[in-house]
Amino acid sequence: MTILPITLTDYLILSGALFSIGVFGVLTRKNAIAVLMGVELMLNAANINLVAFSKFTGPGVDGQVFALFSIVIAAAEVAVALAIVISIYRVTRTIDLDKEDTLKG
Amino acid sequence: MYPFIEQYVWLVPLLPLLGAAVNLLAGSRLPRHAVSTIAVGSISASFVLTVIAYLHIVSLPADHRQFIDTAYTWIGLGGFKVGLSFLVDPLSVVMGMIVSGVSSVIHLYSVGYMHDDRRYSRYFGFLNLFAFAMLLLVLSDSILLMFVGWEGVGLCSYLLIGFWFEKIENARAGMKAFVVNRIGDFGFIVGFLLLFTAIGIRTGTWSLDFGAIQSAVGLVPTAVLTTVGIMLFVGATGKSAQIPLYVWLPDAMAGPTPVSALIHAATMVTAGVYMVARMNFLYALAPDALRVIAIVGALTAFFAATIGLVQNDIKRVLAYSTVSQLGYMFIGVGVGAFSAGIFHLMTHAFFKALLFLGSGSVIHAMSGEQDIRKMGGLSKKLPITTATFVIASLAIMGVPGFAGFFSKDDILYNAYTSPYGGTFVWLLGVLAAVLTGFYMTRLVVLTFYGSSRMDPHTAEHVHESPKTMTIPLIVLAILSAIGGYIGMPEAFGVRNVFAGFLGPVFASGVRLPEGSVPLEWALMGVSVLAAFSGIGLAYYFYAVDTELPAALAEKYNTAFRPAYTGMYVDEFYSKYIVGGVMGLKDLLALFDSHIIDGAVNGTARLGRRLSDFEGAFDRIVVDGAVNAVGNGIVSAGGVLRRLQTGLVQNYLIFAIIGMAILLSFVLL
Amino acid sequence: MSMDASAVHALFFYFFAAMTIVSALLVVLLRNIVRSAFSLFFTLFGVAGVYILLGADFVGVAQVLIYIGGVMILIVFGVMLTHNSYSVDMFNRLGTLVMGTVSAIVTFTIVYYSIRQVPWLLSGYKANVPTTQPIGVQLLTNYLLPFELASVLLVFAMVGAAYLIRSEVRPGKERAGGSERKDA
Amino acid sequence: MMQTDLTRSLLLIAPELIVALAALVALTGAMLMKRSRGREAFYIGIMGMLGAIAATVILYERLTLSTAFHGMIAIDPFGLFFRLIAYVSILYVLLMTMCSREMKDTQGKWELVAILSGFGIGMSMMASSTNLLMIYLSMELLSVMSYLLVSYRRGARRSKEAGLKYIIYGSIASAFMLYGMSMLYGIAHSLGLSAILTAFMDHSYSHITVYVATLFVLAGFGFKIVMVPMHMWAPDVYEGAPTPITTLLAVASKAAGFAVVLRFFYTAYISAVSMTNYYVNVSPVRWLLLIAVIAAFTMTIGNIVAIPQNNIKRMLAYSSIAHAGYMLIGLSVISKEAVSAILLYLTVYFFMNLGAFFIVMIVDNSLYSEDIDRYSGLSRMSPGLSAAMTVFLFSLTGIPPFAGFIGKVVVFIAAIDKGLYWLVIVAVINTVVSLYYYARVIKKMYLETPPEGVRPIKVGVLPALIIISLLVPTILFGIWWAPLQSFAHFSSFMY
Repeated sequence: MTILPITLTDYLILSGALFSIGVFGVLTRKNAIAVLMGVELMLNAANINLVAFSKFTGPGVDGQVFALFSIVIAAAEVAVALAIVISIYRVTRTIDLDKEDTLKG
Repeated sequence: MYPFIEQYVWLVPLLPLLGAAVNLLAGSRLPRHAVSTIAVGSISASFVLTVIAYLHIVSLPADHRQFIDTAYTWIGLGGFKVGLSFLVDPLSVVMGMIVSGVSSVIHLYSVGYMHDDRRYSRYFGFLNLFAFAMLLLVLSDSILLMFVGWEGVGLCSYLLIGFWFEKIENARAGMKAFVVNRIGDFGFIVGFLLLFTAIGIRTGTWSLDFGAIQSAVGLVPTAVLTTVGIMLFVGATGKSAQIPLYVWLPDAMAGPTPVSALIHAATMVTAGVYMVARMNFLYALAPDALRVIAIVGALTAFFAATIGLVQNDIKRVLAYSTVSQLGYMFIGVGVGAFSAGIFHLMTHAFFKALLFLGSGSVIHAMSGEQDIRKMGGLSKKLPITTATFVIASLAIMGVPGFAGFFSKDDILYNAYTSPYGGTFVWLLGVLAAVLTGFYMTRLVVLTFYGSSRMDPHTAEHVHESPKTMTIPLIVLAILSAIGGYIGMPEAFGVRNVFAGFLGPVFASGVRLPEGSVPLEWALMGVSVLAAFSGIGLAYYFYAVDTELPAALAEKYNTAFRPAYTGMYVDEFYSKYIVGGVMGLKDLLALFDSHIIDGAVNGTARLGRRLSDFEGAFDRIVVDGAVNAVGNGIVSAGGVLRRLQTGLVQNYLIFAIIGMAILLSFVLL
Repeated sequence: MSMDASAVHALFFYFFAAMTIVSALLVVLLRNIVRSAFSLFFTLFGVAGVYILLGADFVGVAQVLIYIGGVMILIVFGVMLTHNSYSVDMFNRLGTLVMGTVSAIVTFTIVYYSIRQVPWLLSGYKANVPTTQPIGVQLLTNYLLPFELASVLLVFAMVGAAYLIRSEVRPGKERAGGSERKDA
Repeated sequence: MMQTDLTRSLLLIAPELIVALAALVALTGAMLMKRSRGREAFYIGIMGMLGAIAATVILYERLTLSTAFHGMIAIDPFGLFFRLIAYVSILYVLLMTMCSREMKDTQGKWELVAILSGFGIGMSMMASSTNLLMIYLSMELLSVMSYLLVSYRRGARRSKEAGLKYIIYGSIASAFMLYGMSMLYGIAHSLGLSAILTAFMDHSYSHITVYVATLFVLAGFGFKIVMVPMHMWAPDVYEGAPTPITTLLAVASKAAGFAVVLRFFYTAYISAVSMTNYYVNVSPVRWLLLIAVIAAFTMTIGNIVAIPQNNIKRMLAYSSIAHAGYMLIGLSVISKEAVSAILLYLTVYFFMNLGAFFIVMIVDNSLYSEDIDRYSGLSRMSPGLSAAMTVFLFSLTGIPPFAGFIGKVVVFIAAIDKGLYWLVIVAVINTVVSLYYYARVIKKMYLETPPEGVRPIKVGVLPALIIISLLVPTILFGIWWAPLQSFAHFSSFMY
């Protein structure tokens, strides 16, 4: 058995799979924090793409820089999201997304 | 002469608008004389400006008698143009003078007539608004702006007909006018939108200016033009009270009499005729539409006259006569004799305004009584009213020498000779002339001559009207007497000044065959004969042998009570002529009672606010929108709303599904 | 590059890929949120490994420092602070579960096809060189404005987040006031 | 050389620097001042915004087309237009917040000013970005600030729920966008938008890939402009957020979305035929058709679901979805006129929508309700408010002579000009449908009797002035809109 060299496509498929798992997570999890973890998976998938393209195509490190920024922003986003989750938890004593449905129609 | 007017045409409609604004907003705080001064002053100033425009135009060479005053370009995007521009050419200047002139006279008359009314300032505000809308309609340079005026007169007529809305019938009449006009306007909208798209697609010019339409109309296929022409004419049947949409006009008598005069003479009902004349270049390419117009006009002229025979309300007689005379105008424009139609429009404006104002004077004197069976012998007490009324009657009946003679004759001659007319149209016109002679004579004799049938209490109070009312009568009487001489037929060996003046406007219109003088004399003879036979018959029945109708009636039906002399003729006619012959009228009545009244009732469920504007808004806009949108959309809203579950993950699922659908849609 | 090196590279790739995917699946499937959070820890490590494989050493380090050092701590704190959420059912009702699965499969199919369709223009194999310096230079030249913008974002996000979770106001007072008809 | 370039670049973002300065002052205030005092914060915010507006106007005057910060942002009329919109709308939101009952007992006024400033910087950078990274970054800045603002009312259940939904939906949308951007980076080998155009012209890529990348990116943009199918968050969030913030989302956030989507497509997907005013789509995908279909769905769904609504903020939320649909018509054809039509529509929409939301807030201040039913007989409680509301609603419907009509006309004409008749017909039918729910409010205000015992609503001087300042353009631009058109036309120029 020979091991085929790893190409760009392999990285892309890895990222696609990770992204889809993230999609599954954000759509099906009931717990708000679990949903946020799903988002992190999706963002990581995109970052893999960026770094892989940066490696295999074109000059420069643009993709890596983008990934770097994306990591930083994800951190900020998570901080804000958790702040919101905690503040809603104080009001309703739950972070169950199924209970957050008073606004509808 | 006066070239400055080329930049100031916009003042003509603006002045009455300003007058209306002042009177409606602040009028209740102003003294009455200030209100009337503003109202009469603004419309008179418009009249003066129109006359100046006329003088300016006349001083130009005949082929260059036209200018466009673009006051403001509202939308100008590429080929799409909408703005406030005013077209002054012989046609619009004549119409402008008729509208502003007759309106001025009626405004003046109203000062006396409405003197004691509670809502004096509101009345004058509406009256000014009415004049503004009509002047806008007449002077506009595009169908779109014309449509604004078109809707404006509809709205004002609604406001004014229902002016005394405390009485439920008045409010209903206003509503009816509104609804019927909406039906017509729908046709109008469809017509001009069709034209707009047809031209826009072919030329890339999205404009509704008359100039642009005229230059592009040749590219549009005839079938489209015919449809457009007929749809526009549907709008005209609403505004100008033609079969089958005439039903609102007789009911519109509910408004104050000067308003009736305004509607019947100067504004509103002439709009349809003017519109057809203005679009002459389009109709020239749609001969089938012209034939439809001529036939509808002829039928209307005849049938309305027969209905007029048996009316006992002085204003209703005049109302049906207006419908009938409008039929004449449509015969004129329908057979392609546009200037003849406009000519009749003008003379009719004079004598019909006079007739209404005269009847107003009578009603004023009779303390509100409108039934001619309860009048008689008024000539001694109301000498000026009687004299002017008789002059107007002679004019409308087409007695030679008076204004109506020349214009009616012009139309009938053209109806006979034009390729779009023919014997049928002509014959209906002549028969209508006989009937006109009859019912007008009947009206005059029963109202002013013979013995008084008034109740004594009313008789004591009969008096001639104040000067603000009689002066307008005299002015209009003079015009009714001599106004026709500017359009004398060429058979008299003179040039037709009126037709010559309007000629360039209709230059691209319909080619009519050359006239033959002997034929013209012969046809003229026939129509004179027709008028006099009607007059003679009526005179015999109602003045000479007043017993004869009674005897006739007795012979056919002894159950008639011999209440008033001459009334048997009415019974006779209603039984054997009107009732018997005219199944069509029943059909129209059916239309009236079922469709129109149904529509009125349907939209007018709540009686309380029937007449004030908010109520109308509620019903027409809101309920109308509900019905138009349909319950389907509303329930679709309910269904889609249920998808909005409040769960954010469901929203995400919908977004992903939606994107997948979009993707498959564009990839397939 | 020798065949061996390629094979080693491939083996490392499969190792990190497996680690990433398996732990990611655990993240979205485990019922206990604390365990989910620890699975995420492994996923992020796996991704960092992939970065290193791709020669992005600086990004890999940043991943470890920021994600694992910052984000993960935050998440764990979040889990702790909303302590009774252990007991919350982790999964939605069945319908959502099915639709979520379908959506995920559809997404993967779409992404997979679009990856396979493109003739990606490759610029040849680039040797792995240290990237810290070029990235640093880039950040202070070409990417100066994004750098500043990111710092603005971080500052304001922290200020806002701090405001939201500060609880100096007596909660009862604010909840009682106003017209919150829908307040529970 | 390097240094002068930096100085020049910094001058070109002077408005943002002024706003950042104001934000810093506000943050210092947050640390030093007593929490109960907050009015000063608004004054600082207002001064900052006025300064930024002045700086933007000066930039407009001395405009030389250029890029700044190594091609990260473009300095052009298009960008400046949206920077202006950003600061003017934040100015209005600050004023609104000062008048708002809901926000009165909220403590963090200093932080609020700082966060609004951040929003402004994000929006202005979004409109100017010519680089994928910049777009992502500035959009995230705007989004994160929006999440914070929506959930700003402490203890208020609705505000929190809205914030949670918003951040979950938003972060997922931006994850999709990031994924799409990474694919575009793979195609273009560079993050600059113009590189994508070059890549499309030089190589042929599979249209499936480009479609997927475009759709993913569009998911992020569409989330901001509230287009179908990424629209469902909007009604919930609009309803739950404090009214001034709802206004900010409906007006500024949407404008920012349009700015970025226009810039994105016109720089990366569309090329001007040289020496002409004619544009062509050079990408391998027929995205124009895609947008046209989306536009039709967006306006239809927005209008239809608006009909059964009982909460006026929710109704206006659906109406704003519908308006996004009308504006998307301008995006589904490519021409200079279409861009300027969208800009004109946005300006007009700014005034009328802000006005409508402002009146909703004033009414809520007095009646403690956002139910449409509570508007019964409003004309008797406050004739002025009802009249102004009527004007705004008629304008939103698109009835002449109000500005909303002009907005619709220019967009429709841009579409007709390119032969997109079916979409215009759909839009016209939609306009008719929309009359129903707008007229319902007017009907309530004028035709129905108020409940017993209502007192007249008093409107203070500041709110009255704000309403007038919105009312005047709504009417004036309906009648005299040539200057607006030439402004929009000028602003449609992208570097």
